[in-house]
Amino acid sequence: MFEETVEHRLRPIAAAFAESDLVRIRVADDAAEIELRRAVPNARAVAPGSGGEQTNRTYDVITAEVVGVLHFQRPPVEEGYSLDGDRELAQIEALGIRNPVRSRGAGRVACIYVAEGQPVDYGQPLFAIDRS
Amino acid sequence: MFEETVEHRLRPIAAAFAESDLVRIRVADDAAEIELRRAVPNARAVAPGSGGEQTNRTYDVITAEVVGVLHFQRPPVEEGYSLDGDRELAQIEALGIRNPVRSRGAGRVACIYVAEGQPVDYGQPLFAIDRS
Amino acid sequence: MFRKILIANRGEIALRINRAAHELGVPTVAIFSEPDRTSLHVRHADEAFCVGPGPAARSYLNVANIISAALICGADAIHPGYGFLAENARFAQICIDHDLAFIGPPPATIASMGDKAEARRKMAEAGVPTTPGSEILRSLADARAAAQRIGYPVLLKATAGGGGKGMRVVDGEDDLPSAFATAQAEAEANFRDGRLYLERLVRKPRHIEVQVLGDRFGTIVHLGERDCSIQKPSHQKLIEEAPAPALSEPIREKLHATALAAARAVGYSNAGTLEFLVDGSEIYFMEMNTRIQVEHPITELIYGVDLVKEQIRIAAGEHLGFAQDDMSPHGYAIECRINAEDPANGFAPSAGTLVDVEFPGGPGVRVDTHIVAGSQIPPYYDSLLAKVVAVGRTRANAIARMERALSETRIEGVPTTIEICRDVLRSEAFRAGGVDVEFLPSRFIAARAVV
Amino acid sequence: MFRKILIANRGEIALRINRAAHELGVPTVAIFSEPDRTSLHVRHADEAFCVGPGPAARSYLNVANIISAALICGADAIHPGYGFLAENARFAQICIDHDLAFIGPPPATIASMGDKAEARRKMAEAGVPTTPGSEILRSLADARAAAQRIGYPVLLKATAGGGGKGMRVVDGEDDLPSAFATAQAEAEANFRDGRLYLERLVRKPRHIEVQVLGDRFGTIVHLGERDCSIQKPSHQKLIEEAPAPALSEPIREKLHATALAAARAVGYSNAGTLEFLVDGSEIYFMEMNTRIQVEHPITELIYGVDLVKEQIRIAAGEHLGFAQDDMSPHGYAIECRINAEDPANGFAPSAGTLVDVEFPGGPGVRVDTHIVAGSQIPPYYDSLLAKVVAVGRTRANAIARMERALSETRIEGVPTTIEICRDVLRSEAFRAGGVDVEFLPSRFIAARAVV
Repeated sequence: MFEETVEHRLRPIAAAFAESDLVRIRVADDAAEIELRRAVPNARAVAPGSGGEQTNRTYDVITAEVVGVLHFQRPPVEEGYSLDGDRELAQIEALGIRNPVRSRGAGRVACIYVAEGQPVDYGQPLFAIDRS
Repeated sequence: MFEETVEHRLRPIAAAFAESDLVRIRVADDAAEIELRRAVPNARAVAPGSGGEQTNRTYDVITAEVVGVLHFQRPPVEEGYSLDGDRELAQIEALGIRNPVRSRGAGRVACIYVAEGQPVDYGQPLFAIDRS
Repeated sequence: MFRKILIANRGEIALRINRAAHELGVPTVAIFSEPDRTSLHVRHADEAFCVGPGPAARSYLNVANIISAALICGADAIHPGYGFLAENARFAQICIDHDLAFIGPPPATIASMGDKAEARRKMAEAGVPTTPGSEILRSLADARAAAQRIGYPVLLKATAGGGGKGMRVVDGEDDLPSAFATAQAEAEANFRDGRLYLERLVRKPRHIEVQVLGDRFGTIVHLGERDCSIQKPSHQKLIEEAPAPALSEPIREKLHATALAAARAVGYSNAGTLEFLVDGSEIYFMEMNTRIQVEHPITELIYGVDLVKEQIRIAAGEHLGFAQDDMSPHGYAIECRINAEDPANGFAPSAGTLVDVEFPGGPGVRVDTHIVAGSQIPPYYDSLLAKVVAVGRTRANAIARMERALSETRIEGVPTTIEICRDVLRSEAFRAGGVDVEFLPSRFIAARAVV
Repeated sequence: MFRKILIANRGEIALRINRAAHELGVPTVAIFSEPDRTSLHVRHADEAFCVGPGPAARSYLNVANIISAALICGADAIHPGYGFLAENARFAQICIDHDLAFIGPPPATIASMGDKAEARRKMAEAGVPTTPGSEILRSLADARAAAQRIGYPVLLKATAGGGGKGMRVVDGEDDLPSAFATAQAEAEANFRDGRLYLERLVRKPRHIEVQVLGDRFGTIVHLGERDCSIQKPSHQKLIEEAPAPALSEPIREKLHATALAAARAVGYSNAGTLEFLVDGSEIYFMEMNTRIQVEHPITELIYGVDLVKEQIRIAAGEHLGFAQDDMSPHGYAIECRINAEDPANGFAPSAGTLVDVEFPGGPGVRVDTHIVAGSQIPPYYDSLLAKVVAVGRTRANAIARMERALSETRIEGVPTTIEICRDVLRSEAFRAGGVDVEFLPSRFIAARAVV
C-alpha cells in the first residue's frame, strides 16, 4: 500500500518539485501523508524541462492561487484522463466566489493531490499534469 | 617581523597543538599574540610521535599544572639550549609556594612561550621541547 | 472566550499574540507568506495557512485569503497585531461582516482616528489640547491664510497620512506654494487622498504617549505613559521607556487625565495609545493609535498586566478585571528595538541570513523575537528583529541591566541597531533623562560630521 | 564596591553572578575546567582562568588554583554561587586570610549551620521549632534510648550530612542496629565524620523555605517563602513556586516570623534560606542554607529584588537599601528545572552534545541557562541545563504561562525533565496546590507501575 503510494503518487510530485520554486509540498490522502521540503527555494520556476530521473517525463504542478475549499468540475477529472487543451479542472471557493483552476494547456492528469471539499492554501499542489 | 614570529614561534606550537588534546593555545609576547583553537578536543594526548609536516620534528609541550606566576630558573634557559636530562626549567609561584616546572627528559628548548613574571593558568603551554 | 484566533500578522508580534492566546487556552491559526514558511510564528501556531507570495500586498494584506482562511479553519476572531491591517477600518468591518470578532476597537473608531484632521477636531471638541491648526485646506490661498493665523513655522500634513509621507515643514510664506504642491502630490500618490491641513510646528518636543484600555461596558483605564523620544531621523522610534523620566508630576497627571478624557470622548474600547508632543509644560495631542503598539512590553512590565490577553478578553466581551485604582507602576522599564538596519547608512534596512543569534537572559530581561540562528530575513517587511526589554527598581538599574543585556546580544549576518542603542544608553544626556526627538538625529548627524 | 569579582562556579549560576556584577559595573573573572573552556560563562566574563581538568575535585574545588587566580588578576572578592565551595567554611576563611571578600556569611556562621546537629540546637535555643530529636548519639544504646523517647518512625542523620547520604528511615527498634551501622559507615565515607543524630520522621510534609537577607549592620529582612515540595525521589527539587499555595495566613506569618527570629539569633548576614517541613499547622526547622539557592529567581520576580546584587552589596559593606515594610510580593512565580536527566530511568543524569536548543521568550518568562545549540554537557557536574521561570498576576496565570513557556522549549541531544514538568503542571493535584514531597515520587512510581 505504502509502496504503491510512493510509486504512483510521489514520483511525479518529486519530479515536479525538483523543477519548481516551491519550498514545501504536502500530499495527503487516506493512505499516506508525504511532505517534501527544500531548505533554500530553487531559483527555477515551474517550467517544462527535464523530467524525473527514472520516468523521463515532464510534469507541471498546478497549485492553488487562493485560500479556499476545493470543488472538482462536474464531471470530475480522474487520474490518467487526457486533456486536449486548457480545461477548467476545479474551482476554489472562497468567500462565496468560485475561482476556476485551469490545466493551463493539454496533457495527461498524472496525479490529483486533493479531495472534493478539501481546504487548500496558497501554493498548495492540486494537480500534476504530464506534458510529455 | 610578523613572518619571523610565525616561522620561529608558531611552527613548533602548531605541530604540538595538532598532537595534543588541548582545545586552545595562546602564545603572546611583545611582537605578536597568536591563538589556536580547536572546535573538538583531539583524542590524542601530548606524546612523542610524528612531527610537524615541514619540520619532521617531535615536540613536547610542557604546560602549567597550577595557576600562578612564572619565574625562570636561574640562570634562565634560552631557546636553542640543549638539555641532557630532566631539568627544572622554571617555577610557578602560587600562594607563596614555588611549584617546579621540569623538562621531563632531555631535548632542545625549541620555544619558550612565556615571559618572566607572567601569570599562567592550568594547561597553558610554557615550553616546547624538541625530542628528536 | 473565543474558539480559535487567527493571527493576521508575522514576526515577533505574531508570536506575542500566539503566546497570549495559548495562555488563555485558545488555539491559534497563523498565516504566512511563502518566504515565511519556516518562520517561528508558523511553528508556534496550532494551524497555519499560506496566504500568498512574499510581497505584503499579496499575502499579509490579502484580505480575501485571510478571511477565507479564518472561515475555513473555524476561527471566530482575528487579531491584526500592528502594521498591515491593524488600522484598516474596512478590514475590521469585513471581519465583523463574516462573524469574525476583530480584536480591536469598532471600525468607526478606527476610521475616525485614522483621519488625522477628524481626530484633531474630535479631540479639540473633547477639550483635549491640540497644536493650533487648521481644518482641511481647500486651496493654497486657504493654506496661506491659515499659516498667517497660526504663525510660522508650520507643518503641512496629509489627513490620511502616516510615516512622514505627505508631510512638509514650512518655515515661511515663500516656501508655502511648492510645499503645498509636493505634499498634496505625495498624499495623493500614497493614500489616494490629497487633502491637507496645517499645524503649528513644535520644535524639539518630547514624544510621550499614554496607554489606555477600555472594555465594551464603558470602563476605561490608563496604564501610564511611555517616553518614545529616542527616534531615528525618520521619526521612527528606537528606544522607549516607562515611566517618562524628568517629567513633573503635574504634567504626568495632565497626560493621564487628558488621555482618559480623550478615550472616553470617543467611547474607546480595547487597547489604544494617545500620542502627545510635550513641549515644556505644554502638551499637544498628536494622534491616537487604535491597536497594540510595538513598545507595549514596557507598560506590561511595570504594571504587571498582559495587554494582549486583555485585548482578547475585551474583544470576547469580558469586563476589565481591574479598576484604575488597582493599577500602579512598579519600577522602570526600557525597550531597545533591534532592527536589521545600518545606522551608518541612514538606517537602511537589510535582508539576509542570520548566521549567529544569541539573546540575553537572566533577571529583569525580556526578549520578544521571531529570529533564531539560520533565520532568513526577507526583504519585504519591517526590519524589526527583536525587542530587548529590561526592567529595574530604579531607572539607573534598568539602564545598567539594558547595557548588560545588549552586551550579551549577538546577531551576525546583517547590520543591526545594537551598537547605536548602546551608544545612546551610554550618553550623559540620555542618562540624565528627558531628551527630545531631535536628540538621536542631531547626535547622529553630529557624529557623522566629525568623521 | 569591589574592584573585581572572581566567580568560583560554572553553569547558569556563574552567568547569573556575572550579570549582577556587570550591572553593578564590577568586572568579573571566570574560572573554568578544561571541558568548560568554550562555555558561555567563560565568554561572558571579562577574564578567565583555567583551574584544572574536568573532575570537580581538580578544578572547581581546587582551592589553591582558585585563590591563586584571584590574587593574580587583582580580584578583591569571590562569589561561590551554590554547590562546589559555597558552604565550605574553610574556603571562606582562606578567602578572608588572603584579603579576598567572601560573598556570603562569615565562616563561623557557615560552619555552625553546616553542622546539622549544632544548627538544630542553636535553633531550638532561639525558640525555633524543630522536629523532636536527639543530640549526637554516642552509641547504639544511645540511639535506642533516644528513639524510644521520640517515637518511631525516626530518621537517623549524619550531622555533617547532606544530599541524603548517611540518612536512614528507621521504622522500628528491630531495624535500628543495622541502620545505625550503615548510616555511620556512609557518613564516615562521605564526610569523614561518622557522628549521627536522630529526628522524628515527619511523613508526607510540605517543603517550604523562607528567604532572608541581612546586612552587616544587623538589618535582617525576609523575602517571603518558596514552596519546594515537587521533589524527585532523591528529594532534589524539580519545581518551586512562590508564594506557597494553599497555605493559611497564620502559618505563612509563622514561617516568616520564625525565619526572621532564627536569622537574628545567629546574627546572619548576606542571603540565606531557612528550610522548613510543614505538616498541617506544624512547622519544623530543617536546615539553613548559607548561600544563594538555585530557586532564588522566583523570589526575585515577585519581590522585584536582585538577590545576587544584594549579596554583593552586603559583602561590600553596604547597608540594605530597604526595610521589611518596603517589601511586598506582587503576583505568583514558578520555576521548572530543566535537567539533563531521564525521568523514565530514575532521573539518571546524561552527558552529550546538544544539537538543538530553543528557549521561550515573551511576557512574564525568565530563562537562566548556560547552554546553546552545540553545547557539550560534560559528565562531571550537576545536570541542571536551564531554569525556566514564569510569573503571572495569579497562580493560574503563572501556571498557564509556564505551560506555554515549556511548550516553546526545545532541547535535543539529551533526555530532559521538560515533559515530566509539563505532566506535573497539568495534574489536578498540582493545580489545586499544596501537594507534599511524596507527590512526585508516588505519582512517578504509580505511573511506572501501570507500564
